[in-house]
Amino acid sequence: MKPNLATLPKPRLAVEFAGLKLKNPLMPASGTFGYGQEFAPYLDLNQLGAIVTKGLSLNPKAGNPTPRIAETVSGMLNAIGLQNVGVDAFIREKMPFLEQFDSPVIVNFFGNTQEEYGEVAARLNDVPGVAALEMNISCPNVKHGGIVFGTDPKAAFDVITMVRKRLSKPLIVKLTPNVTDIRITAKAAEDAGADAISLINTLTGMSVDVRTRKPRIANVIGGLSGPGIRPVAVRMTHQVVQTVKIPVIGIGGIMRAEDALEFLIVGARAVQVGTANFVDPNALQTILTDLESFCVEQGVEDINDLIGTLEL
Amino acid sequence: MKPNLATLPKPRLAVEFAGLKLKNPLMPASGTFGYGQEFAPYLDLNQLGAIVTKGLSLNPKAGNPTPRIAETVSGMLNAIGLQNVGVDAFIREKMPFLEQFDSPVIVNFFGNTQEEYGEVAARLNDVPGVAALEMNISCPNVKHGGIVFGTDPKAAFDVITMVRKRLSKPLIVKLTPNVTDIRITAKAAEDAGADAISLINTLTGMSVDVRTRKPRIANVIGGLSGPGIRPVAVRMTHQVVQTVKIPVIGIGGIMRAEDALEFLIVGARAVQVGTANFVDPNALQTILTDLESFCVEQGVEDINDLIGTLEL
Amino acid sequence: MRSEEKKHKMKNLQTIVLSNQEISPGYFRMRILAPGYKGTAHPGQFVMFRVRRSLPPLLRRPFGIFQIGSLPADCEGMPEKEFIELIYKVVGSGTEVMRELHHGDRIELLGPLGRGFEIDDVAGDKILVGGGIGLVPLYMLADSLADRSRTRLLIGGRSREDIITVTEFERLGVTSHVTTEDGSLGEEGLITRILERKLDKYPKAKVYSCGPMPMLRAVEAICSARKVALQVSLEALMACGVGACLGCVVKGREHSEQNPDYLCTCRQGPVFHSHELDWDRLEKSAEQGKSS
Amino acid sequence: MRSEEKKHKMKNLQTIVLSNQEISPGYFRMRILAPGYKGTAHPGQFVMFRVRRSLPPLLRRPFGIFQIGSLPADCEGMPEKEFIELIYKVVGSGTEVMRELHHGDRIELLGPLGRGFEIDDVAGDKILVGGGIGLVPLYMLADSLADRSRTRLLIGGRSREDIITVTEFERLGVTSHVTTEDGSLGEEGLITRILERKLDKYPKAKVYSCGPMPMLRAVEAICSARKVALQVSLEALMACGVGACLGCVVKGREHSEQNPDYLCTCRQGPVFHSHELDWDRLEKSAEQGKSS
Ligand SMILES: Cc1cc2nc3c(=O)[nH]c(=O)nc-3n(C[C@H](O)[C@H](O)[C@H](O)COP(=O)(O)OP(=O)(O)OC[C@H]3O[C@@H](n4cnc5c(N)ncnc54)[C@H](O)[C@@H]3O)c2cc1C
Ligand SMILES: Cc1cc2nc3c(=O)[nH]c(=O)nc-3n(C[C@H](O)[C@H](O)[C@H](O)COP(=O)(O)OP(=O)(O)OC[C@H]3O[C@@H](n4cnc5c(N)ncnc54)[C@H](O)[C@@H]3O)c2cc1C
Ligand SMILES: Cc1cc2nc3c(=O)[nH]c(=O)nc-3n(C[C@H](O)[C@H](O)[C@H](O)COP(=O)(O)O)c2cc1C
Ligand SMILES: Cc1cc2nc3c(=O)[nH]c(=O)nc-3n(C[C@H](O)[C@H](O)[C@H](O)COP(=O)(O)O)c2cc1C
Ligand code: FES
Ligand code: FES
Repeated sequence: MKPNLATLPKPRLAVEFAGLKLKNPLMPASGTFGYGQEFAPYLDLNQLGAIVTKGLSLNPKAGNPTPRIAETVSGMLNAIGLQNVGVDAFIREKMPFLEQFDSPVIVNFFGNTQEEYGEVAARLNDVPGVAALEMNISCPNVKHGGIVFGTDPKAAFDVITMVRKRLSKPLIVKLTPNVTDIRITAKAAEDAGADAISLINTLTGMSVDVRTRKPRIANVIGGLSGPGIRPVAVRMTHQVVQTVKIPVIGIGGIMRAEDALEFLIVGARAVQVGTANFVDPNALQTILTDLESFCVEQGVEDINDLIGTLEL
Repeated sequence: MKPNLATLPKPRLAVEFAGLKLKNPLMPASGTFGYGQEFAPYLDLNQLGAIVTKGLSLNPKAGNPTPRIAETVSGMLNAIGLQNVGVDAFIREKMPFLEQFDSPVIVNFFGNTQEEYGEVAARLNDVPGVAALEMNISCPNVKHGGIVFGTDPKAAFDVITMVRKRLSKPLIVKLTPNVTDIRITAKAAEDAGADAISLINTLTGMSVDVRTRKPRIANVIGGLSGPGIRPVAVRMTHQVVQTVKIPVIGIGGIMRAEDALEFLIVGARAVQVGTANFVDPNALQTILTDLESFCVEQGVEDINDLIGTLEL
Repeated sequence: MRSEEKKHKMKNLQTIVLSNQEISPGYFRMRILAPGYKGTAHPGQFVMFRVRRSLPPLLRRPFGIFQIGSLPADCEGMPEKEFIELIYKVVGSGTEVMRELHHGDRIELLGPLGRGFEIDDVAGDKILVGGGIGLVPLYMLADSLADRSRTRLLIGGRSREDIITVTEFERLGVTSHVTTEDGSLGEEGLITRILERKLDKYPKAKVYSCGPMPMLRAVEAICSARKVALQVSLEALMACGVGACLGCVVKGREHSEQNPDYLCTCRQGPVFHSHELDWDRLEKSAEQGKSS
Repeated sequence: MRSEEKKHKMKNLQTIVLSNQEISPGYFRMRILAPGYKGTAHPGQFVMFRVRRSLPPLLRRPFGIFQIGSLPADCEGMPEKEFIELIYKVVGSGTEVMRELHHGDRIELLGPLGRGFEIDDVAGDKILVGGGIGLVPLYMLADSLADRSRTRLLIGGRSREDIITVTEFERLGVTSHVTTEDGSLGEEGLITRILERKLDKYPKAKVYSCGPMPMLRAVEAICSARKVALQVSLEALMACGVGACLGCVVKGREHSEQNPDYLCTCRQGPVFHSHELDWDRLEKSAEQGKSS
């Protein structure tokens, strides 16, 4: 006989890491939740473990030409090109809205040079209501032939070190999966002073319209996200958890509570939900409810008792 | 009005590369078609562009414990562990069957040391009926801390050079996608004397049963294949075609004729179909028929006129 | 008056298909149980449609709302059954799955979404120009106009199969003019020829248009040459429908690299005043998105 | 006589569901139009089942054939409608999709596959031991035996809902014995107790078994202690069903790292003589594959 779930005590879902206190381990992934406001009609932002913003750069960025998105089998390609309002407009126009909520606000940012990274971090450092920064290192380093910072451990170490110097708030470094050995970049991030690591960003991919013989997105190559990539994300999260001492946030293809649990079980302290928000703007709410039910059903009183319990 | 497809002349589908003449650009991917015999009840092996065997090693290999496979969203993980009968038993017991067909036989092989690779190649070099070898470099180099040959361009170059010395038949080198820059390995393979490149092998992935908290395959980490990974495979094929002069064979998530066409349009001379054979043992036959119809419908008289016609 | 964002929490509506019929080869009309749409959805708004959870396609597909209505309740005392109707053309994987749906099948709807048509004088001369399936959002628009005898529907298509639901417009009191490229119904040729004729006659008319980009481009050229007010409903590839993915953007009139002025089709649109858009660059990028 | 591989090209059968009914909570019985199965499929063989192309799950799912039959033709002169029946328990994503199928839905079948039961004396004493859904392949087996008064069906399950189709076995003339772990039907306890009792009485009986691994393990221990011939039908995770993926292997009696003796459940099985298998290592790896 199944226990009557309603009468059992609610499980504790709060998690803590890098000085952040989250009501639960669920947050949106950057770039899939706008600046929070877009989702306010659909869910209560106070229910989220944290709010993660679209990636910000020093100056406003126009992004790529269209088409920018294409559906693939159980996934999607995007090449939005990091369109954003720029850090100053964000602070001025978007933060007042986000400050209303008691969920911590994590601001995602990027740059195309070390200096840009440093400068954006410095400007966000003094903004009240910003709980932590998430640094996207999947960007080309325009001063070094456009090699993506996150694919070169030395460049990653240097740029993170530079940001660390200008930032006193907690720093989460978000890794790109397009590398031979994710443990090396993770270690570089830890050594450079990151407080936490989040992964994965999108896998680079491409798709062709076989009738027009054109790439299905204008930028030719885009980032692959969605449930099809989850096994790669779980594998990398597992590897990174085994490698670094700092906390890890799992991202990649989470659509349901059971998907989030895969990451928690391999040792992620929290997870981010990306593409699922597009499929259903209530996704985070549904995952939260189901996560709670799962804990009750499995007799998990505190979600922390479940984190890192992979049986090998 | 649609043209009456039946009355139009059949398109020419034959392709040639690396000295191989294929009736059409379709062949099975290694490890998904057994030694050919398993599929003989389902399709006419003479209709295939080529037959590609399960990977062979010097000695018979037991493979991994079970569970070895797990379905993921639009894909599957496998950690078969390269179970095979060994090169000598293959020559003795499997080649006589394969020799009956006029489709070229491509024998996939691997080793755990440079010497093993060289020795398997040498033994296959004199076997009549073997049209070419496909060298799987996604294997750990046991003499160098288990680093996968294909993720270290220097190790890849060395082992391919060694094999090249002992082989006069055409050599196809099959690349692993688990690298930062696939163009570097592709170039190393070309420089070491490969006649062609095939890609991609599986992406490494992992999946967890959230109720038992155990990995869903005994080996913990496995290889991800199937339609979900196709965008990654198309992107890498595109990149490699732009980088090397030798012909390229595209692999990864091909389920339908349109999927095969993505690879051909970006410039692959031929394609391999893997996981689709499990879903439907008639898959290659269906894809062939549909490829023909596509050519007729699009007015393509010769498939070679379509290869590499991506419009950028 | 434009549709306002609702203040209460919007939910993804889990509902069922009431009927799904092929009304012309390749064109389907689907009626969906949709409590809450009546009185809240504005002409030109759309929904994001999803077949049952766990089935492909992954992303929802956007469809204009053709009409809103209600059926008598199943039994006394129960509320009447509100529904919406979509009309869709089967063009790819998503619509292929939709065509197989039957009465009772479970689906999900997000909406009503976006900005609909702005109607400042409900009674003046109006010309509605639709191309093929582009006629969908024009029906609720026509229905919302006060003096429909002053409303003309111009509808063009490739062939007679592409001309749908015209009689329903006529039942509203609207006069319709049909052209087909192959001459199989109405006048042979493009609908823009009729538009010019009508504007000669009603030079103060307001124009509302929805259809393929080349048609919209031609309509815009005609209207801007005559300084006639034009609103267009655009299509774009959409992932989210709520302004978050930035996949559906079009360039605004003031757009430049330094001062990006992108507009989200899903949120600032799908209906735009033609002067809000950068028509030179609109056509090019839209064509890249379409397969032949 | 074992089922022989057929010489003509085997095709993936694209066919339709005739009916799909819940026969006990969580257990469904599906009848599928299957021309060509009658007379070719042997007891213990299975099919690889796929819901319509493009729908998940990606891989086919293996199911034993419960029964083969035929219906009268729809009209005179037409061939009779051959069908097969599956009985399945809803346990995960694939069977969740299957439960939603209706009459007329299109599906695909590959089969009949694998080696069925070997029956060297159709008339001797036979004991069929089934656990839960493991009873499926035993029905065709019972039906193929000559003297069914000498056939006993022992069937165990957790609770009364897990005991299905027993009356159909009895209609064949088979005597049945039921146990449930909670005592809600038949004797309370495990079916192996009955097996020992029956073997005391019929020490020369041949045993055929299918069910969860712990049950098979216990049956094997009993039979090997008494030197009674046992055939078991195994389950394994399968991708291809035709011997190509090597996902479904079990270790043979002679297996070692140096001399691997793996057997494919799909091709050398699913029915094995118990002496072909390495029972010590079978249980461990099989349990890894099952979630709780
Ligand atoms: C606001 C809005 C309202 C719409 N209203 C209707 C409507 O009432 N009736 C109708 O039939 N269609 C309408 N469309 C178009 C409809 O969304 C697409 O036809 C549908 O998404 C195609 O899905 P698919 O999976 O069948 O095709 P896919 O396999 O995704 O693509 C097939 C073809 O359709 C094109 N396409 C895909 N998505 C879109 C899209 N969002 N907009 C335009 N083209 C697309 C692709 O570029 C491709 O050429 C509307 C689109 C928008 C943005
Ligand atoms: C030869 C053979 C005959 C079978 N006959 C029947 C039958 O007649 N009736 C019936 O209900 N079931 C039968 N099974 C088991 C059936 O194949 C699985 O229950 C089914 O594949 C589960 O699919 P799913 O997508 O619902 O579950 P999944 O989501 O794939 O998995 C749910 C659970 O089922 C287990 N499972 C998945 N696949 C298999 C498998 N191939 N074998 C055993 N366990 C599996 C998983 O480990 C997991 O614990 C048979 C299996 C084999 C190998
Ligand atoms: C449309 C889109 C935009 C994205 N923008 C950003 C971004 O601005 N910064 C960032 O770090 N990641 C960005 N990402 C990556 C996601 O945050 C996430 O890492 C990735 O999509 C994998 O998660 P998912 O499979 O749950 O979507 C974006 C992803 C998508 C799909
Ligand atoms: C079960 C299985 C076994 C495989 N065995 C081999 C192998 O022995 N040698 C090899 O080079 N690749 C092997 N592969 C990789 C495939 O050949 C192919 O590169 C990969 O599966 C991607 O193609 P797909 O998505 O079409 O399956 C195997 C793949 C699978 C799924
Ligand atoms: S569809 Fe996502 S922003 Fe418009
Ligand atoms: S299921 Fe593939 S070898 Fe048995």
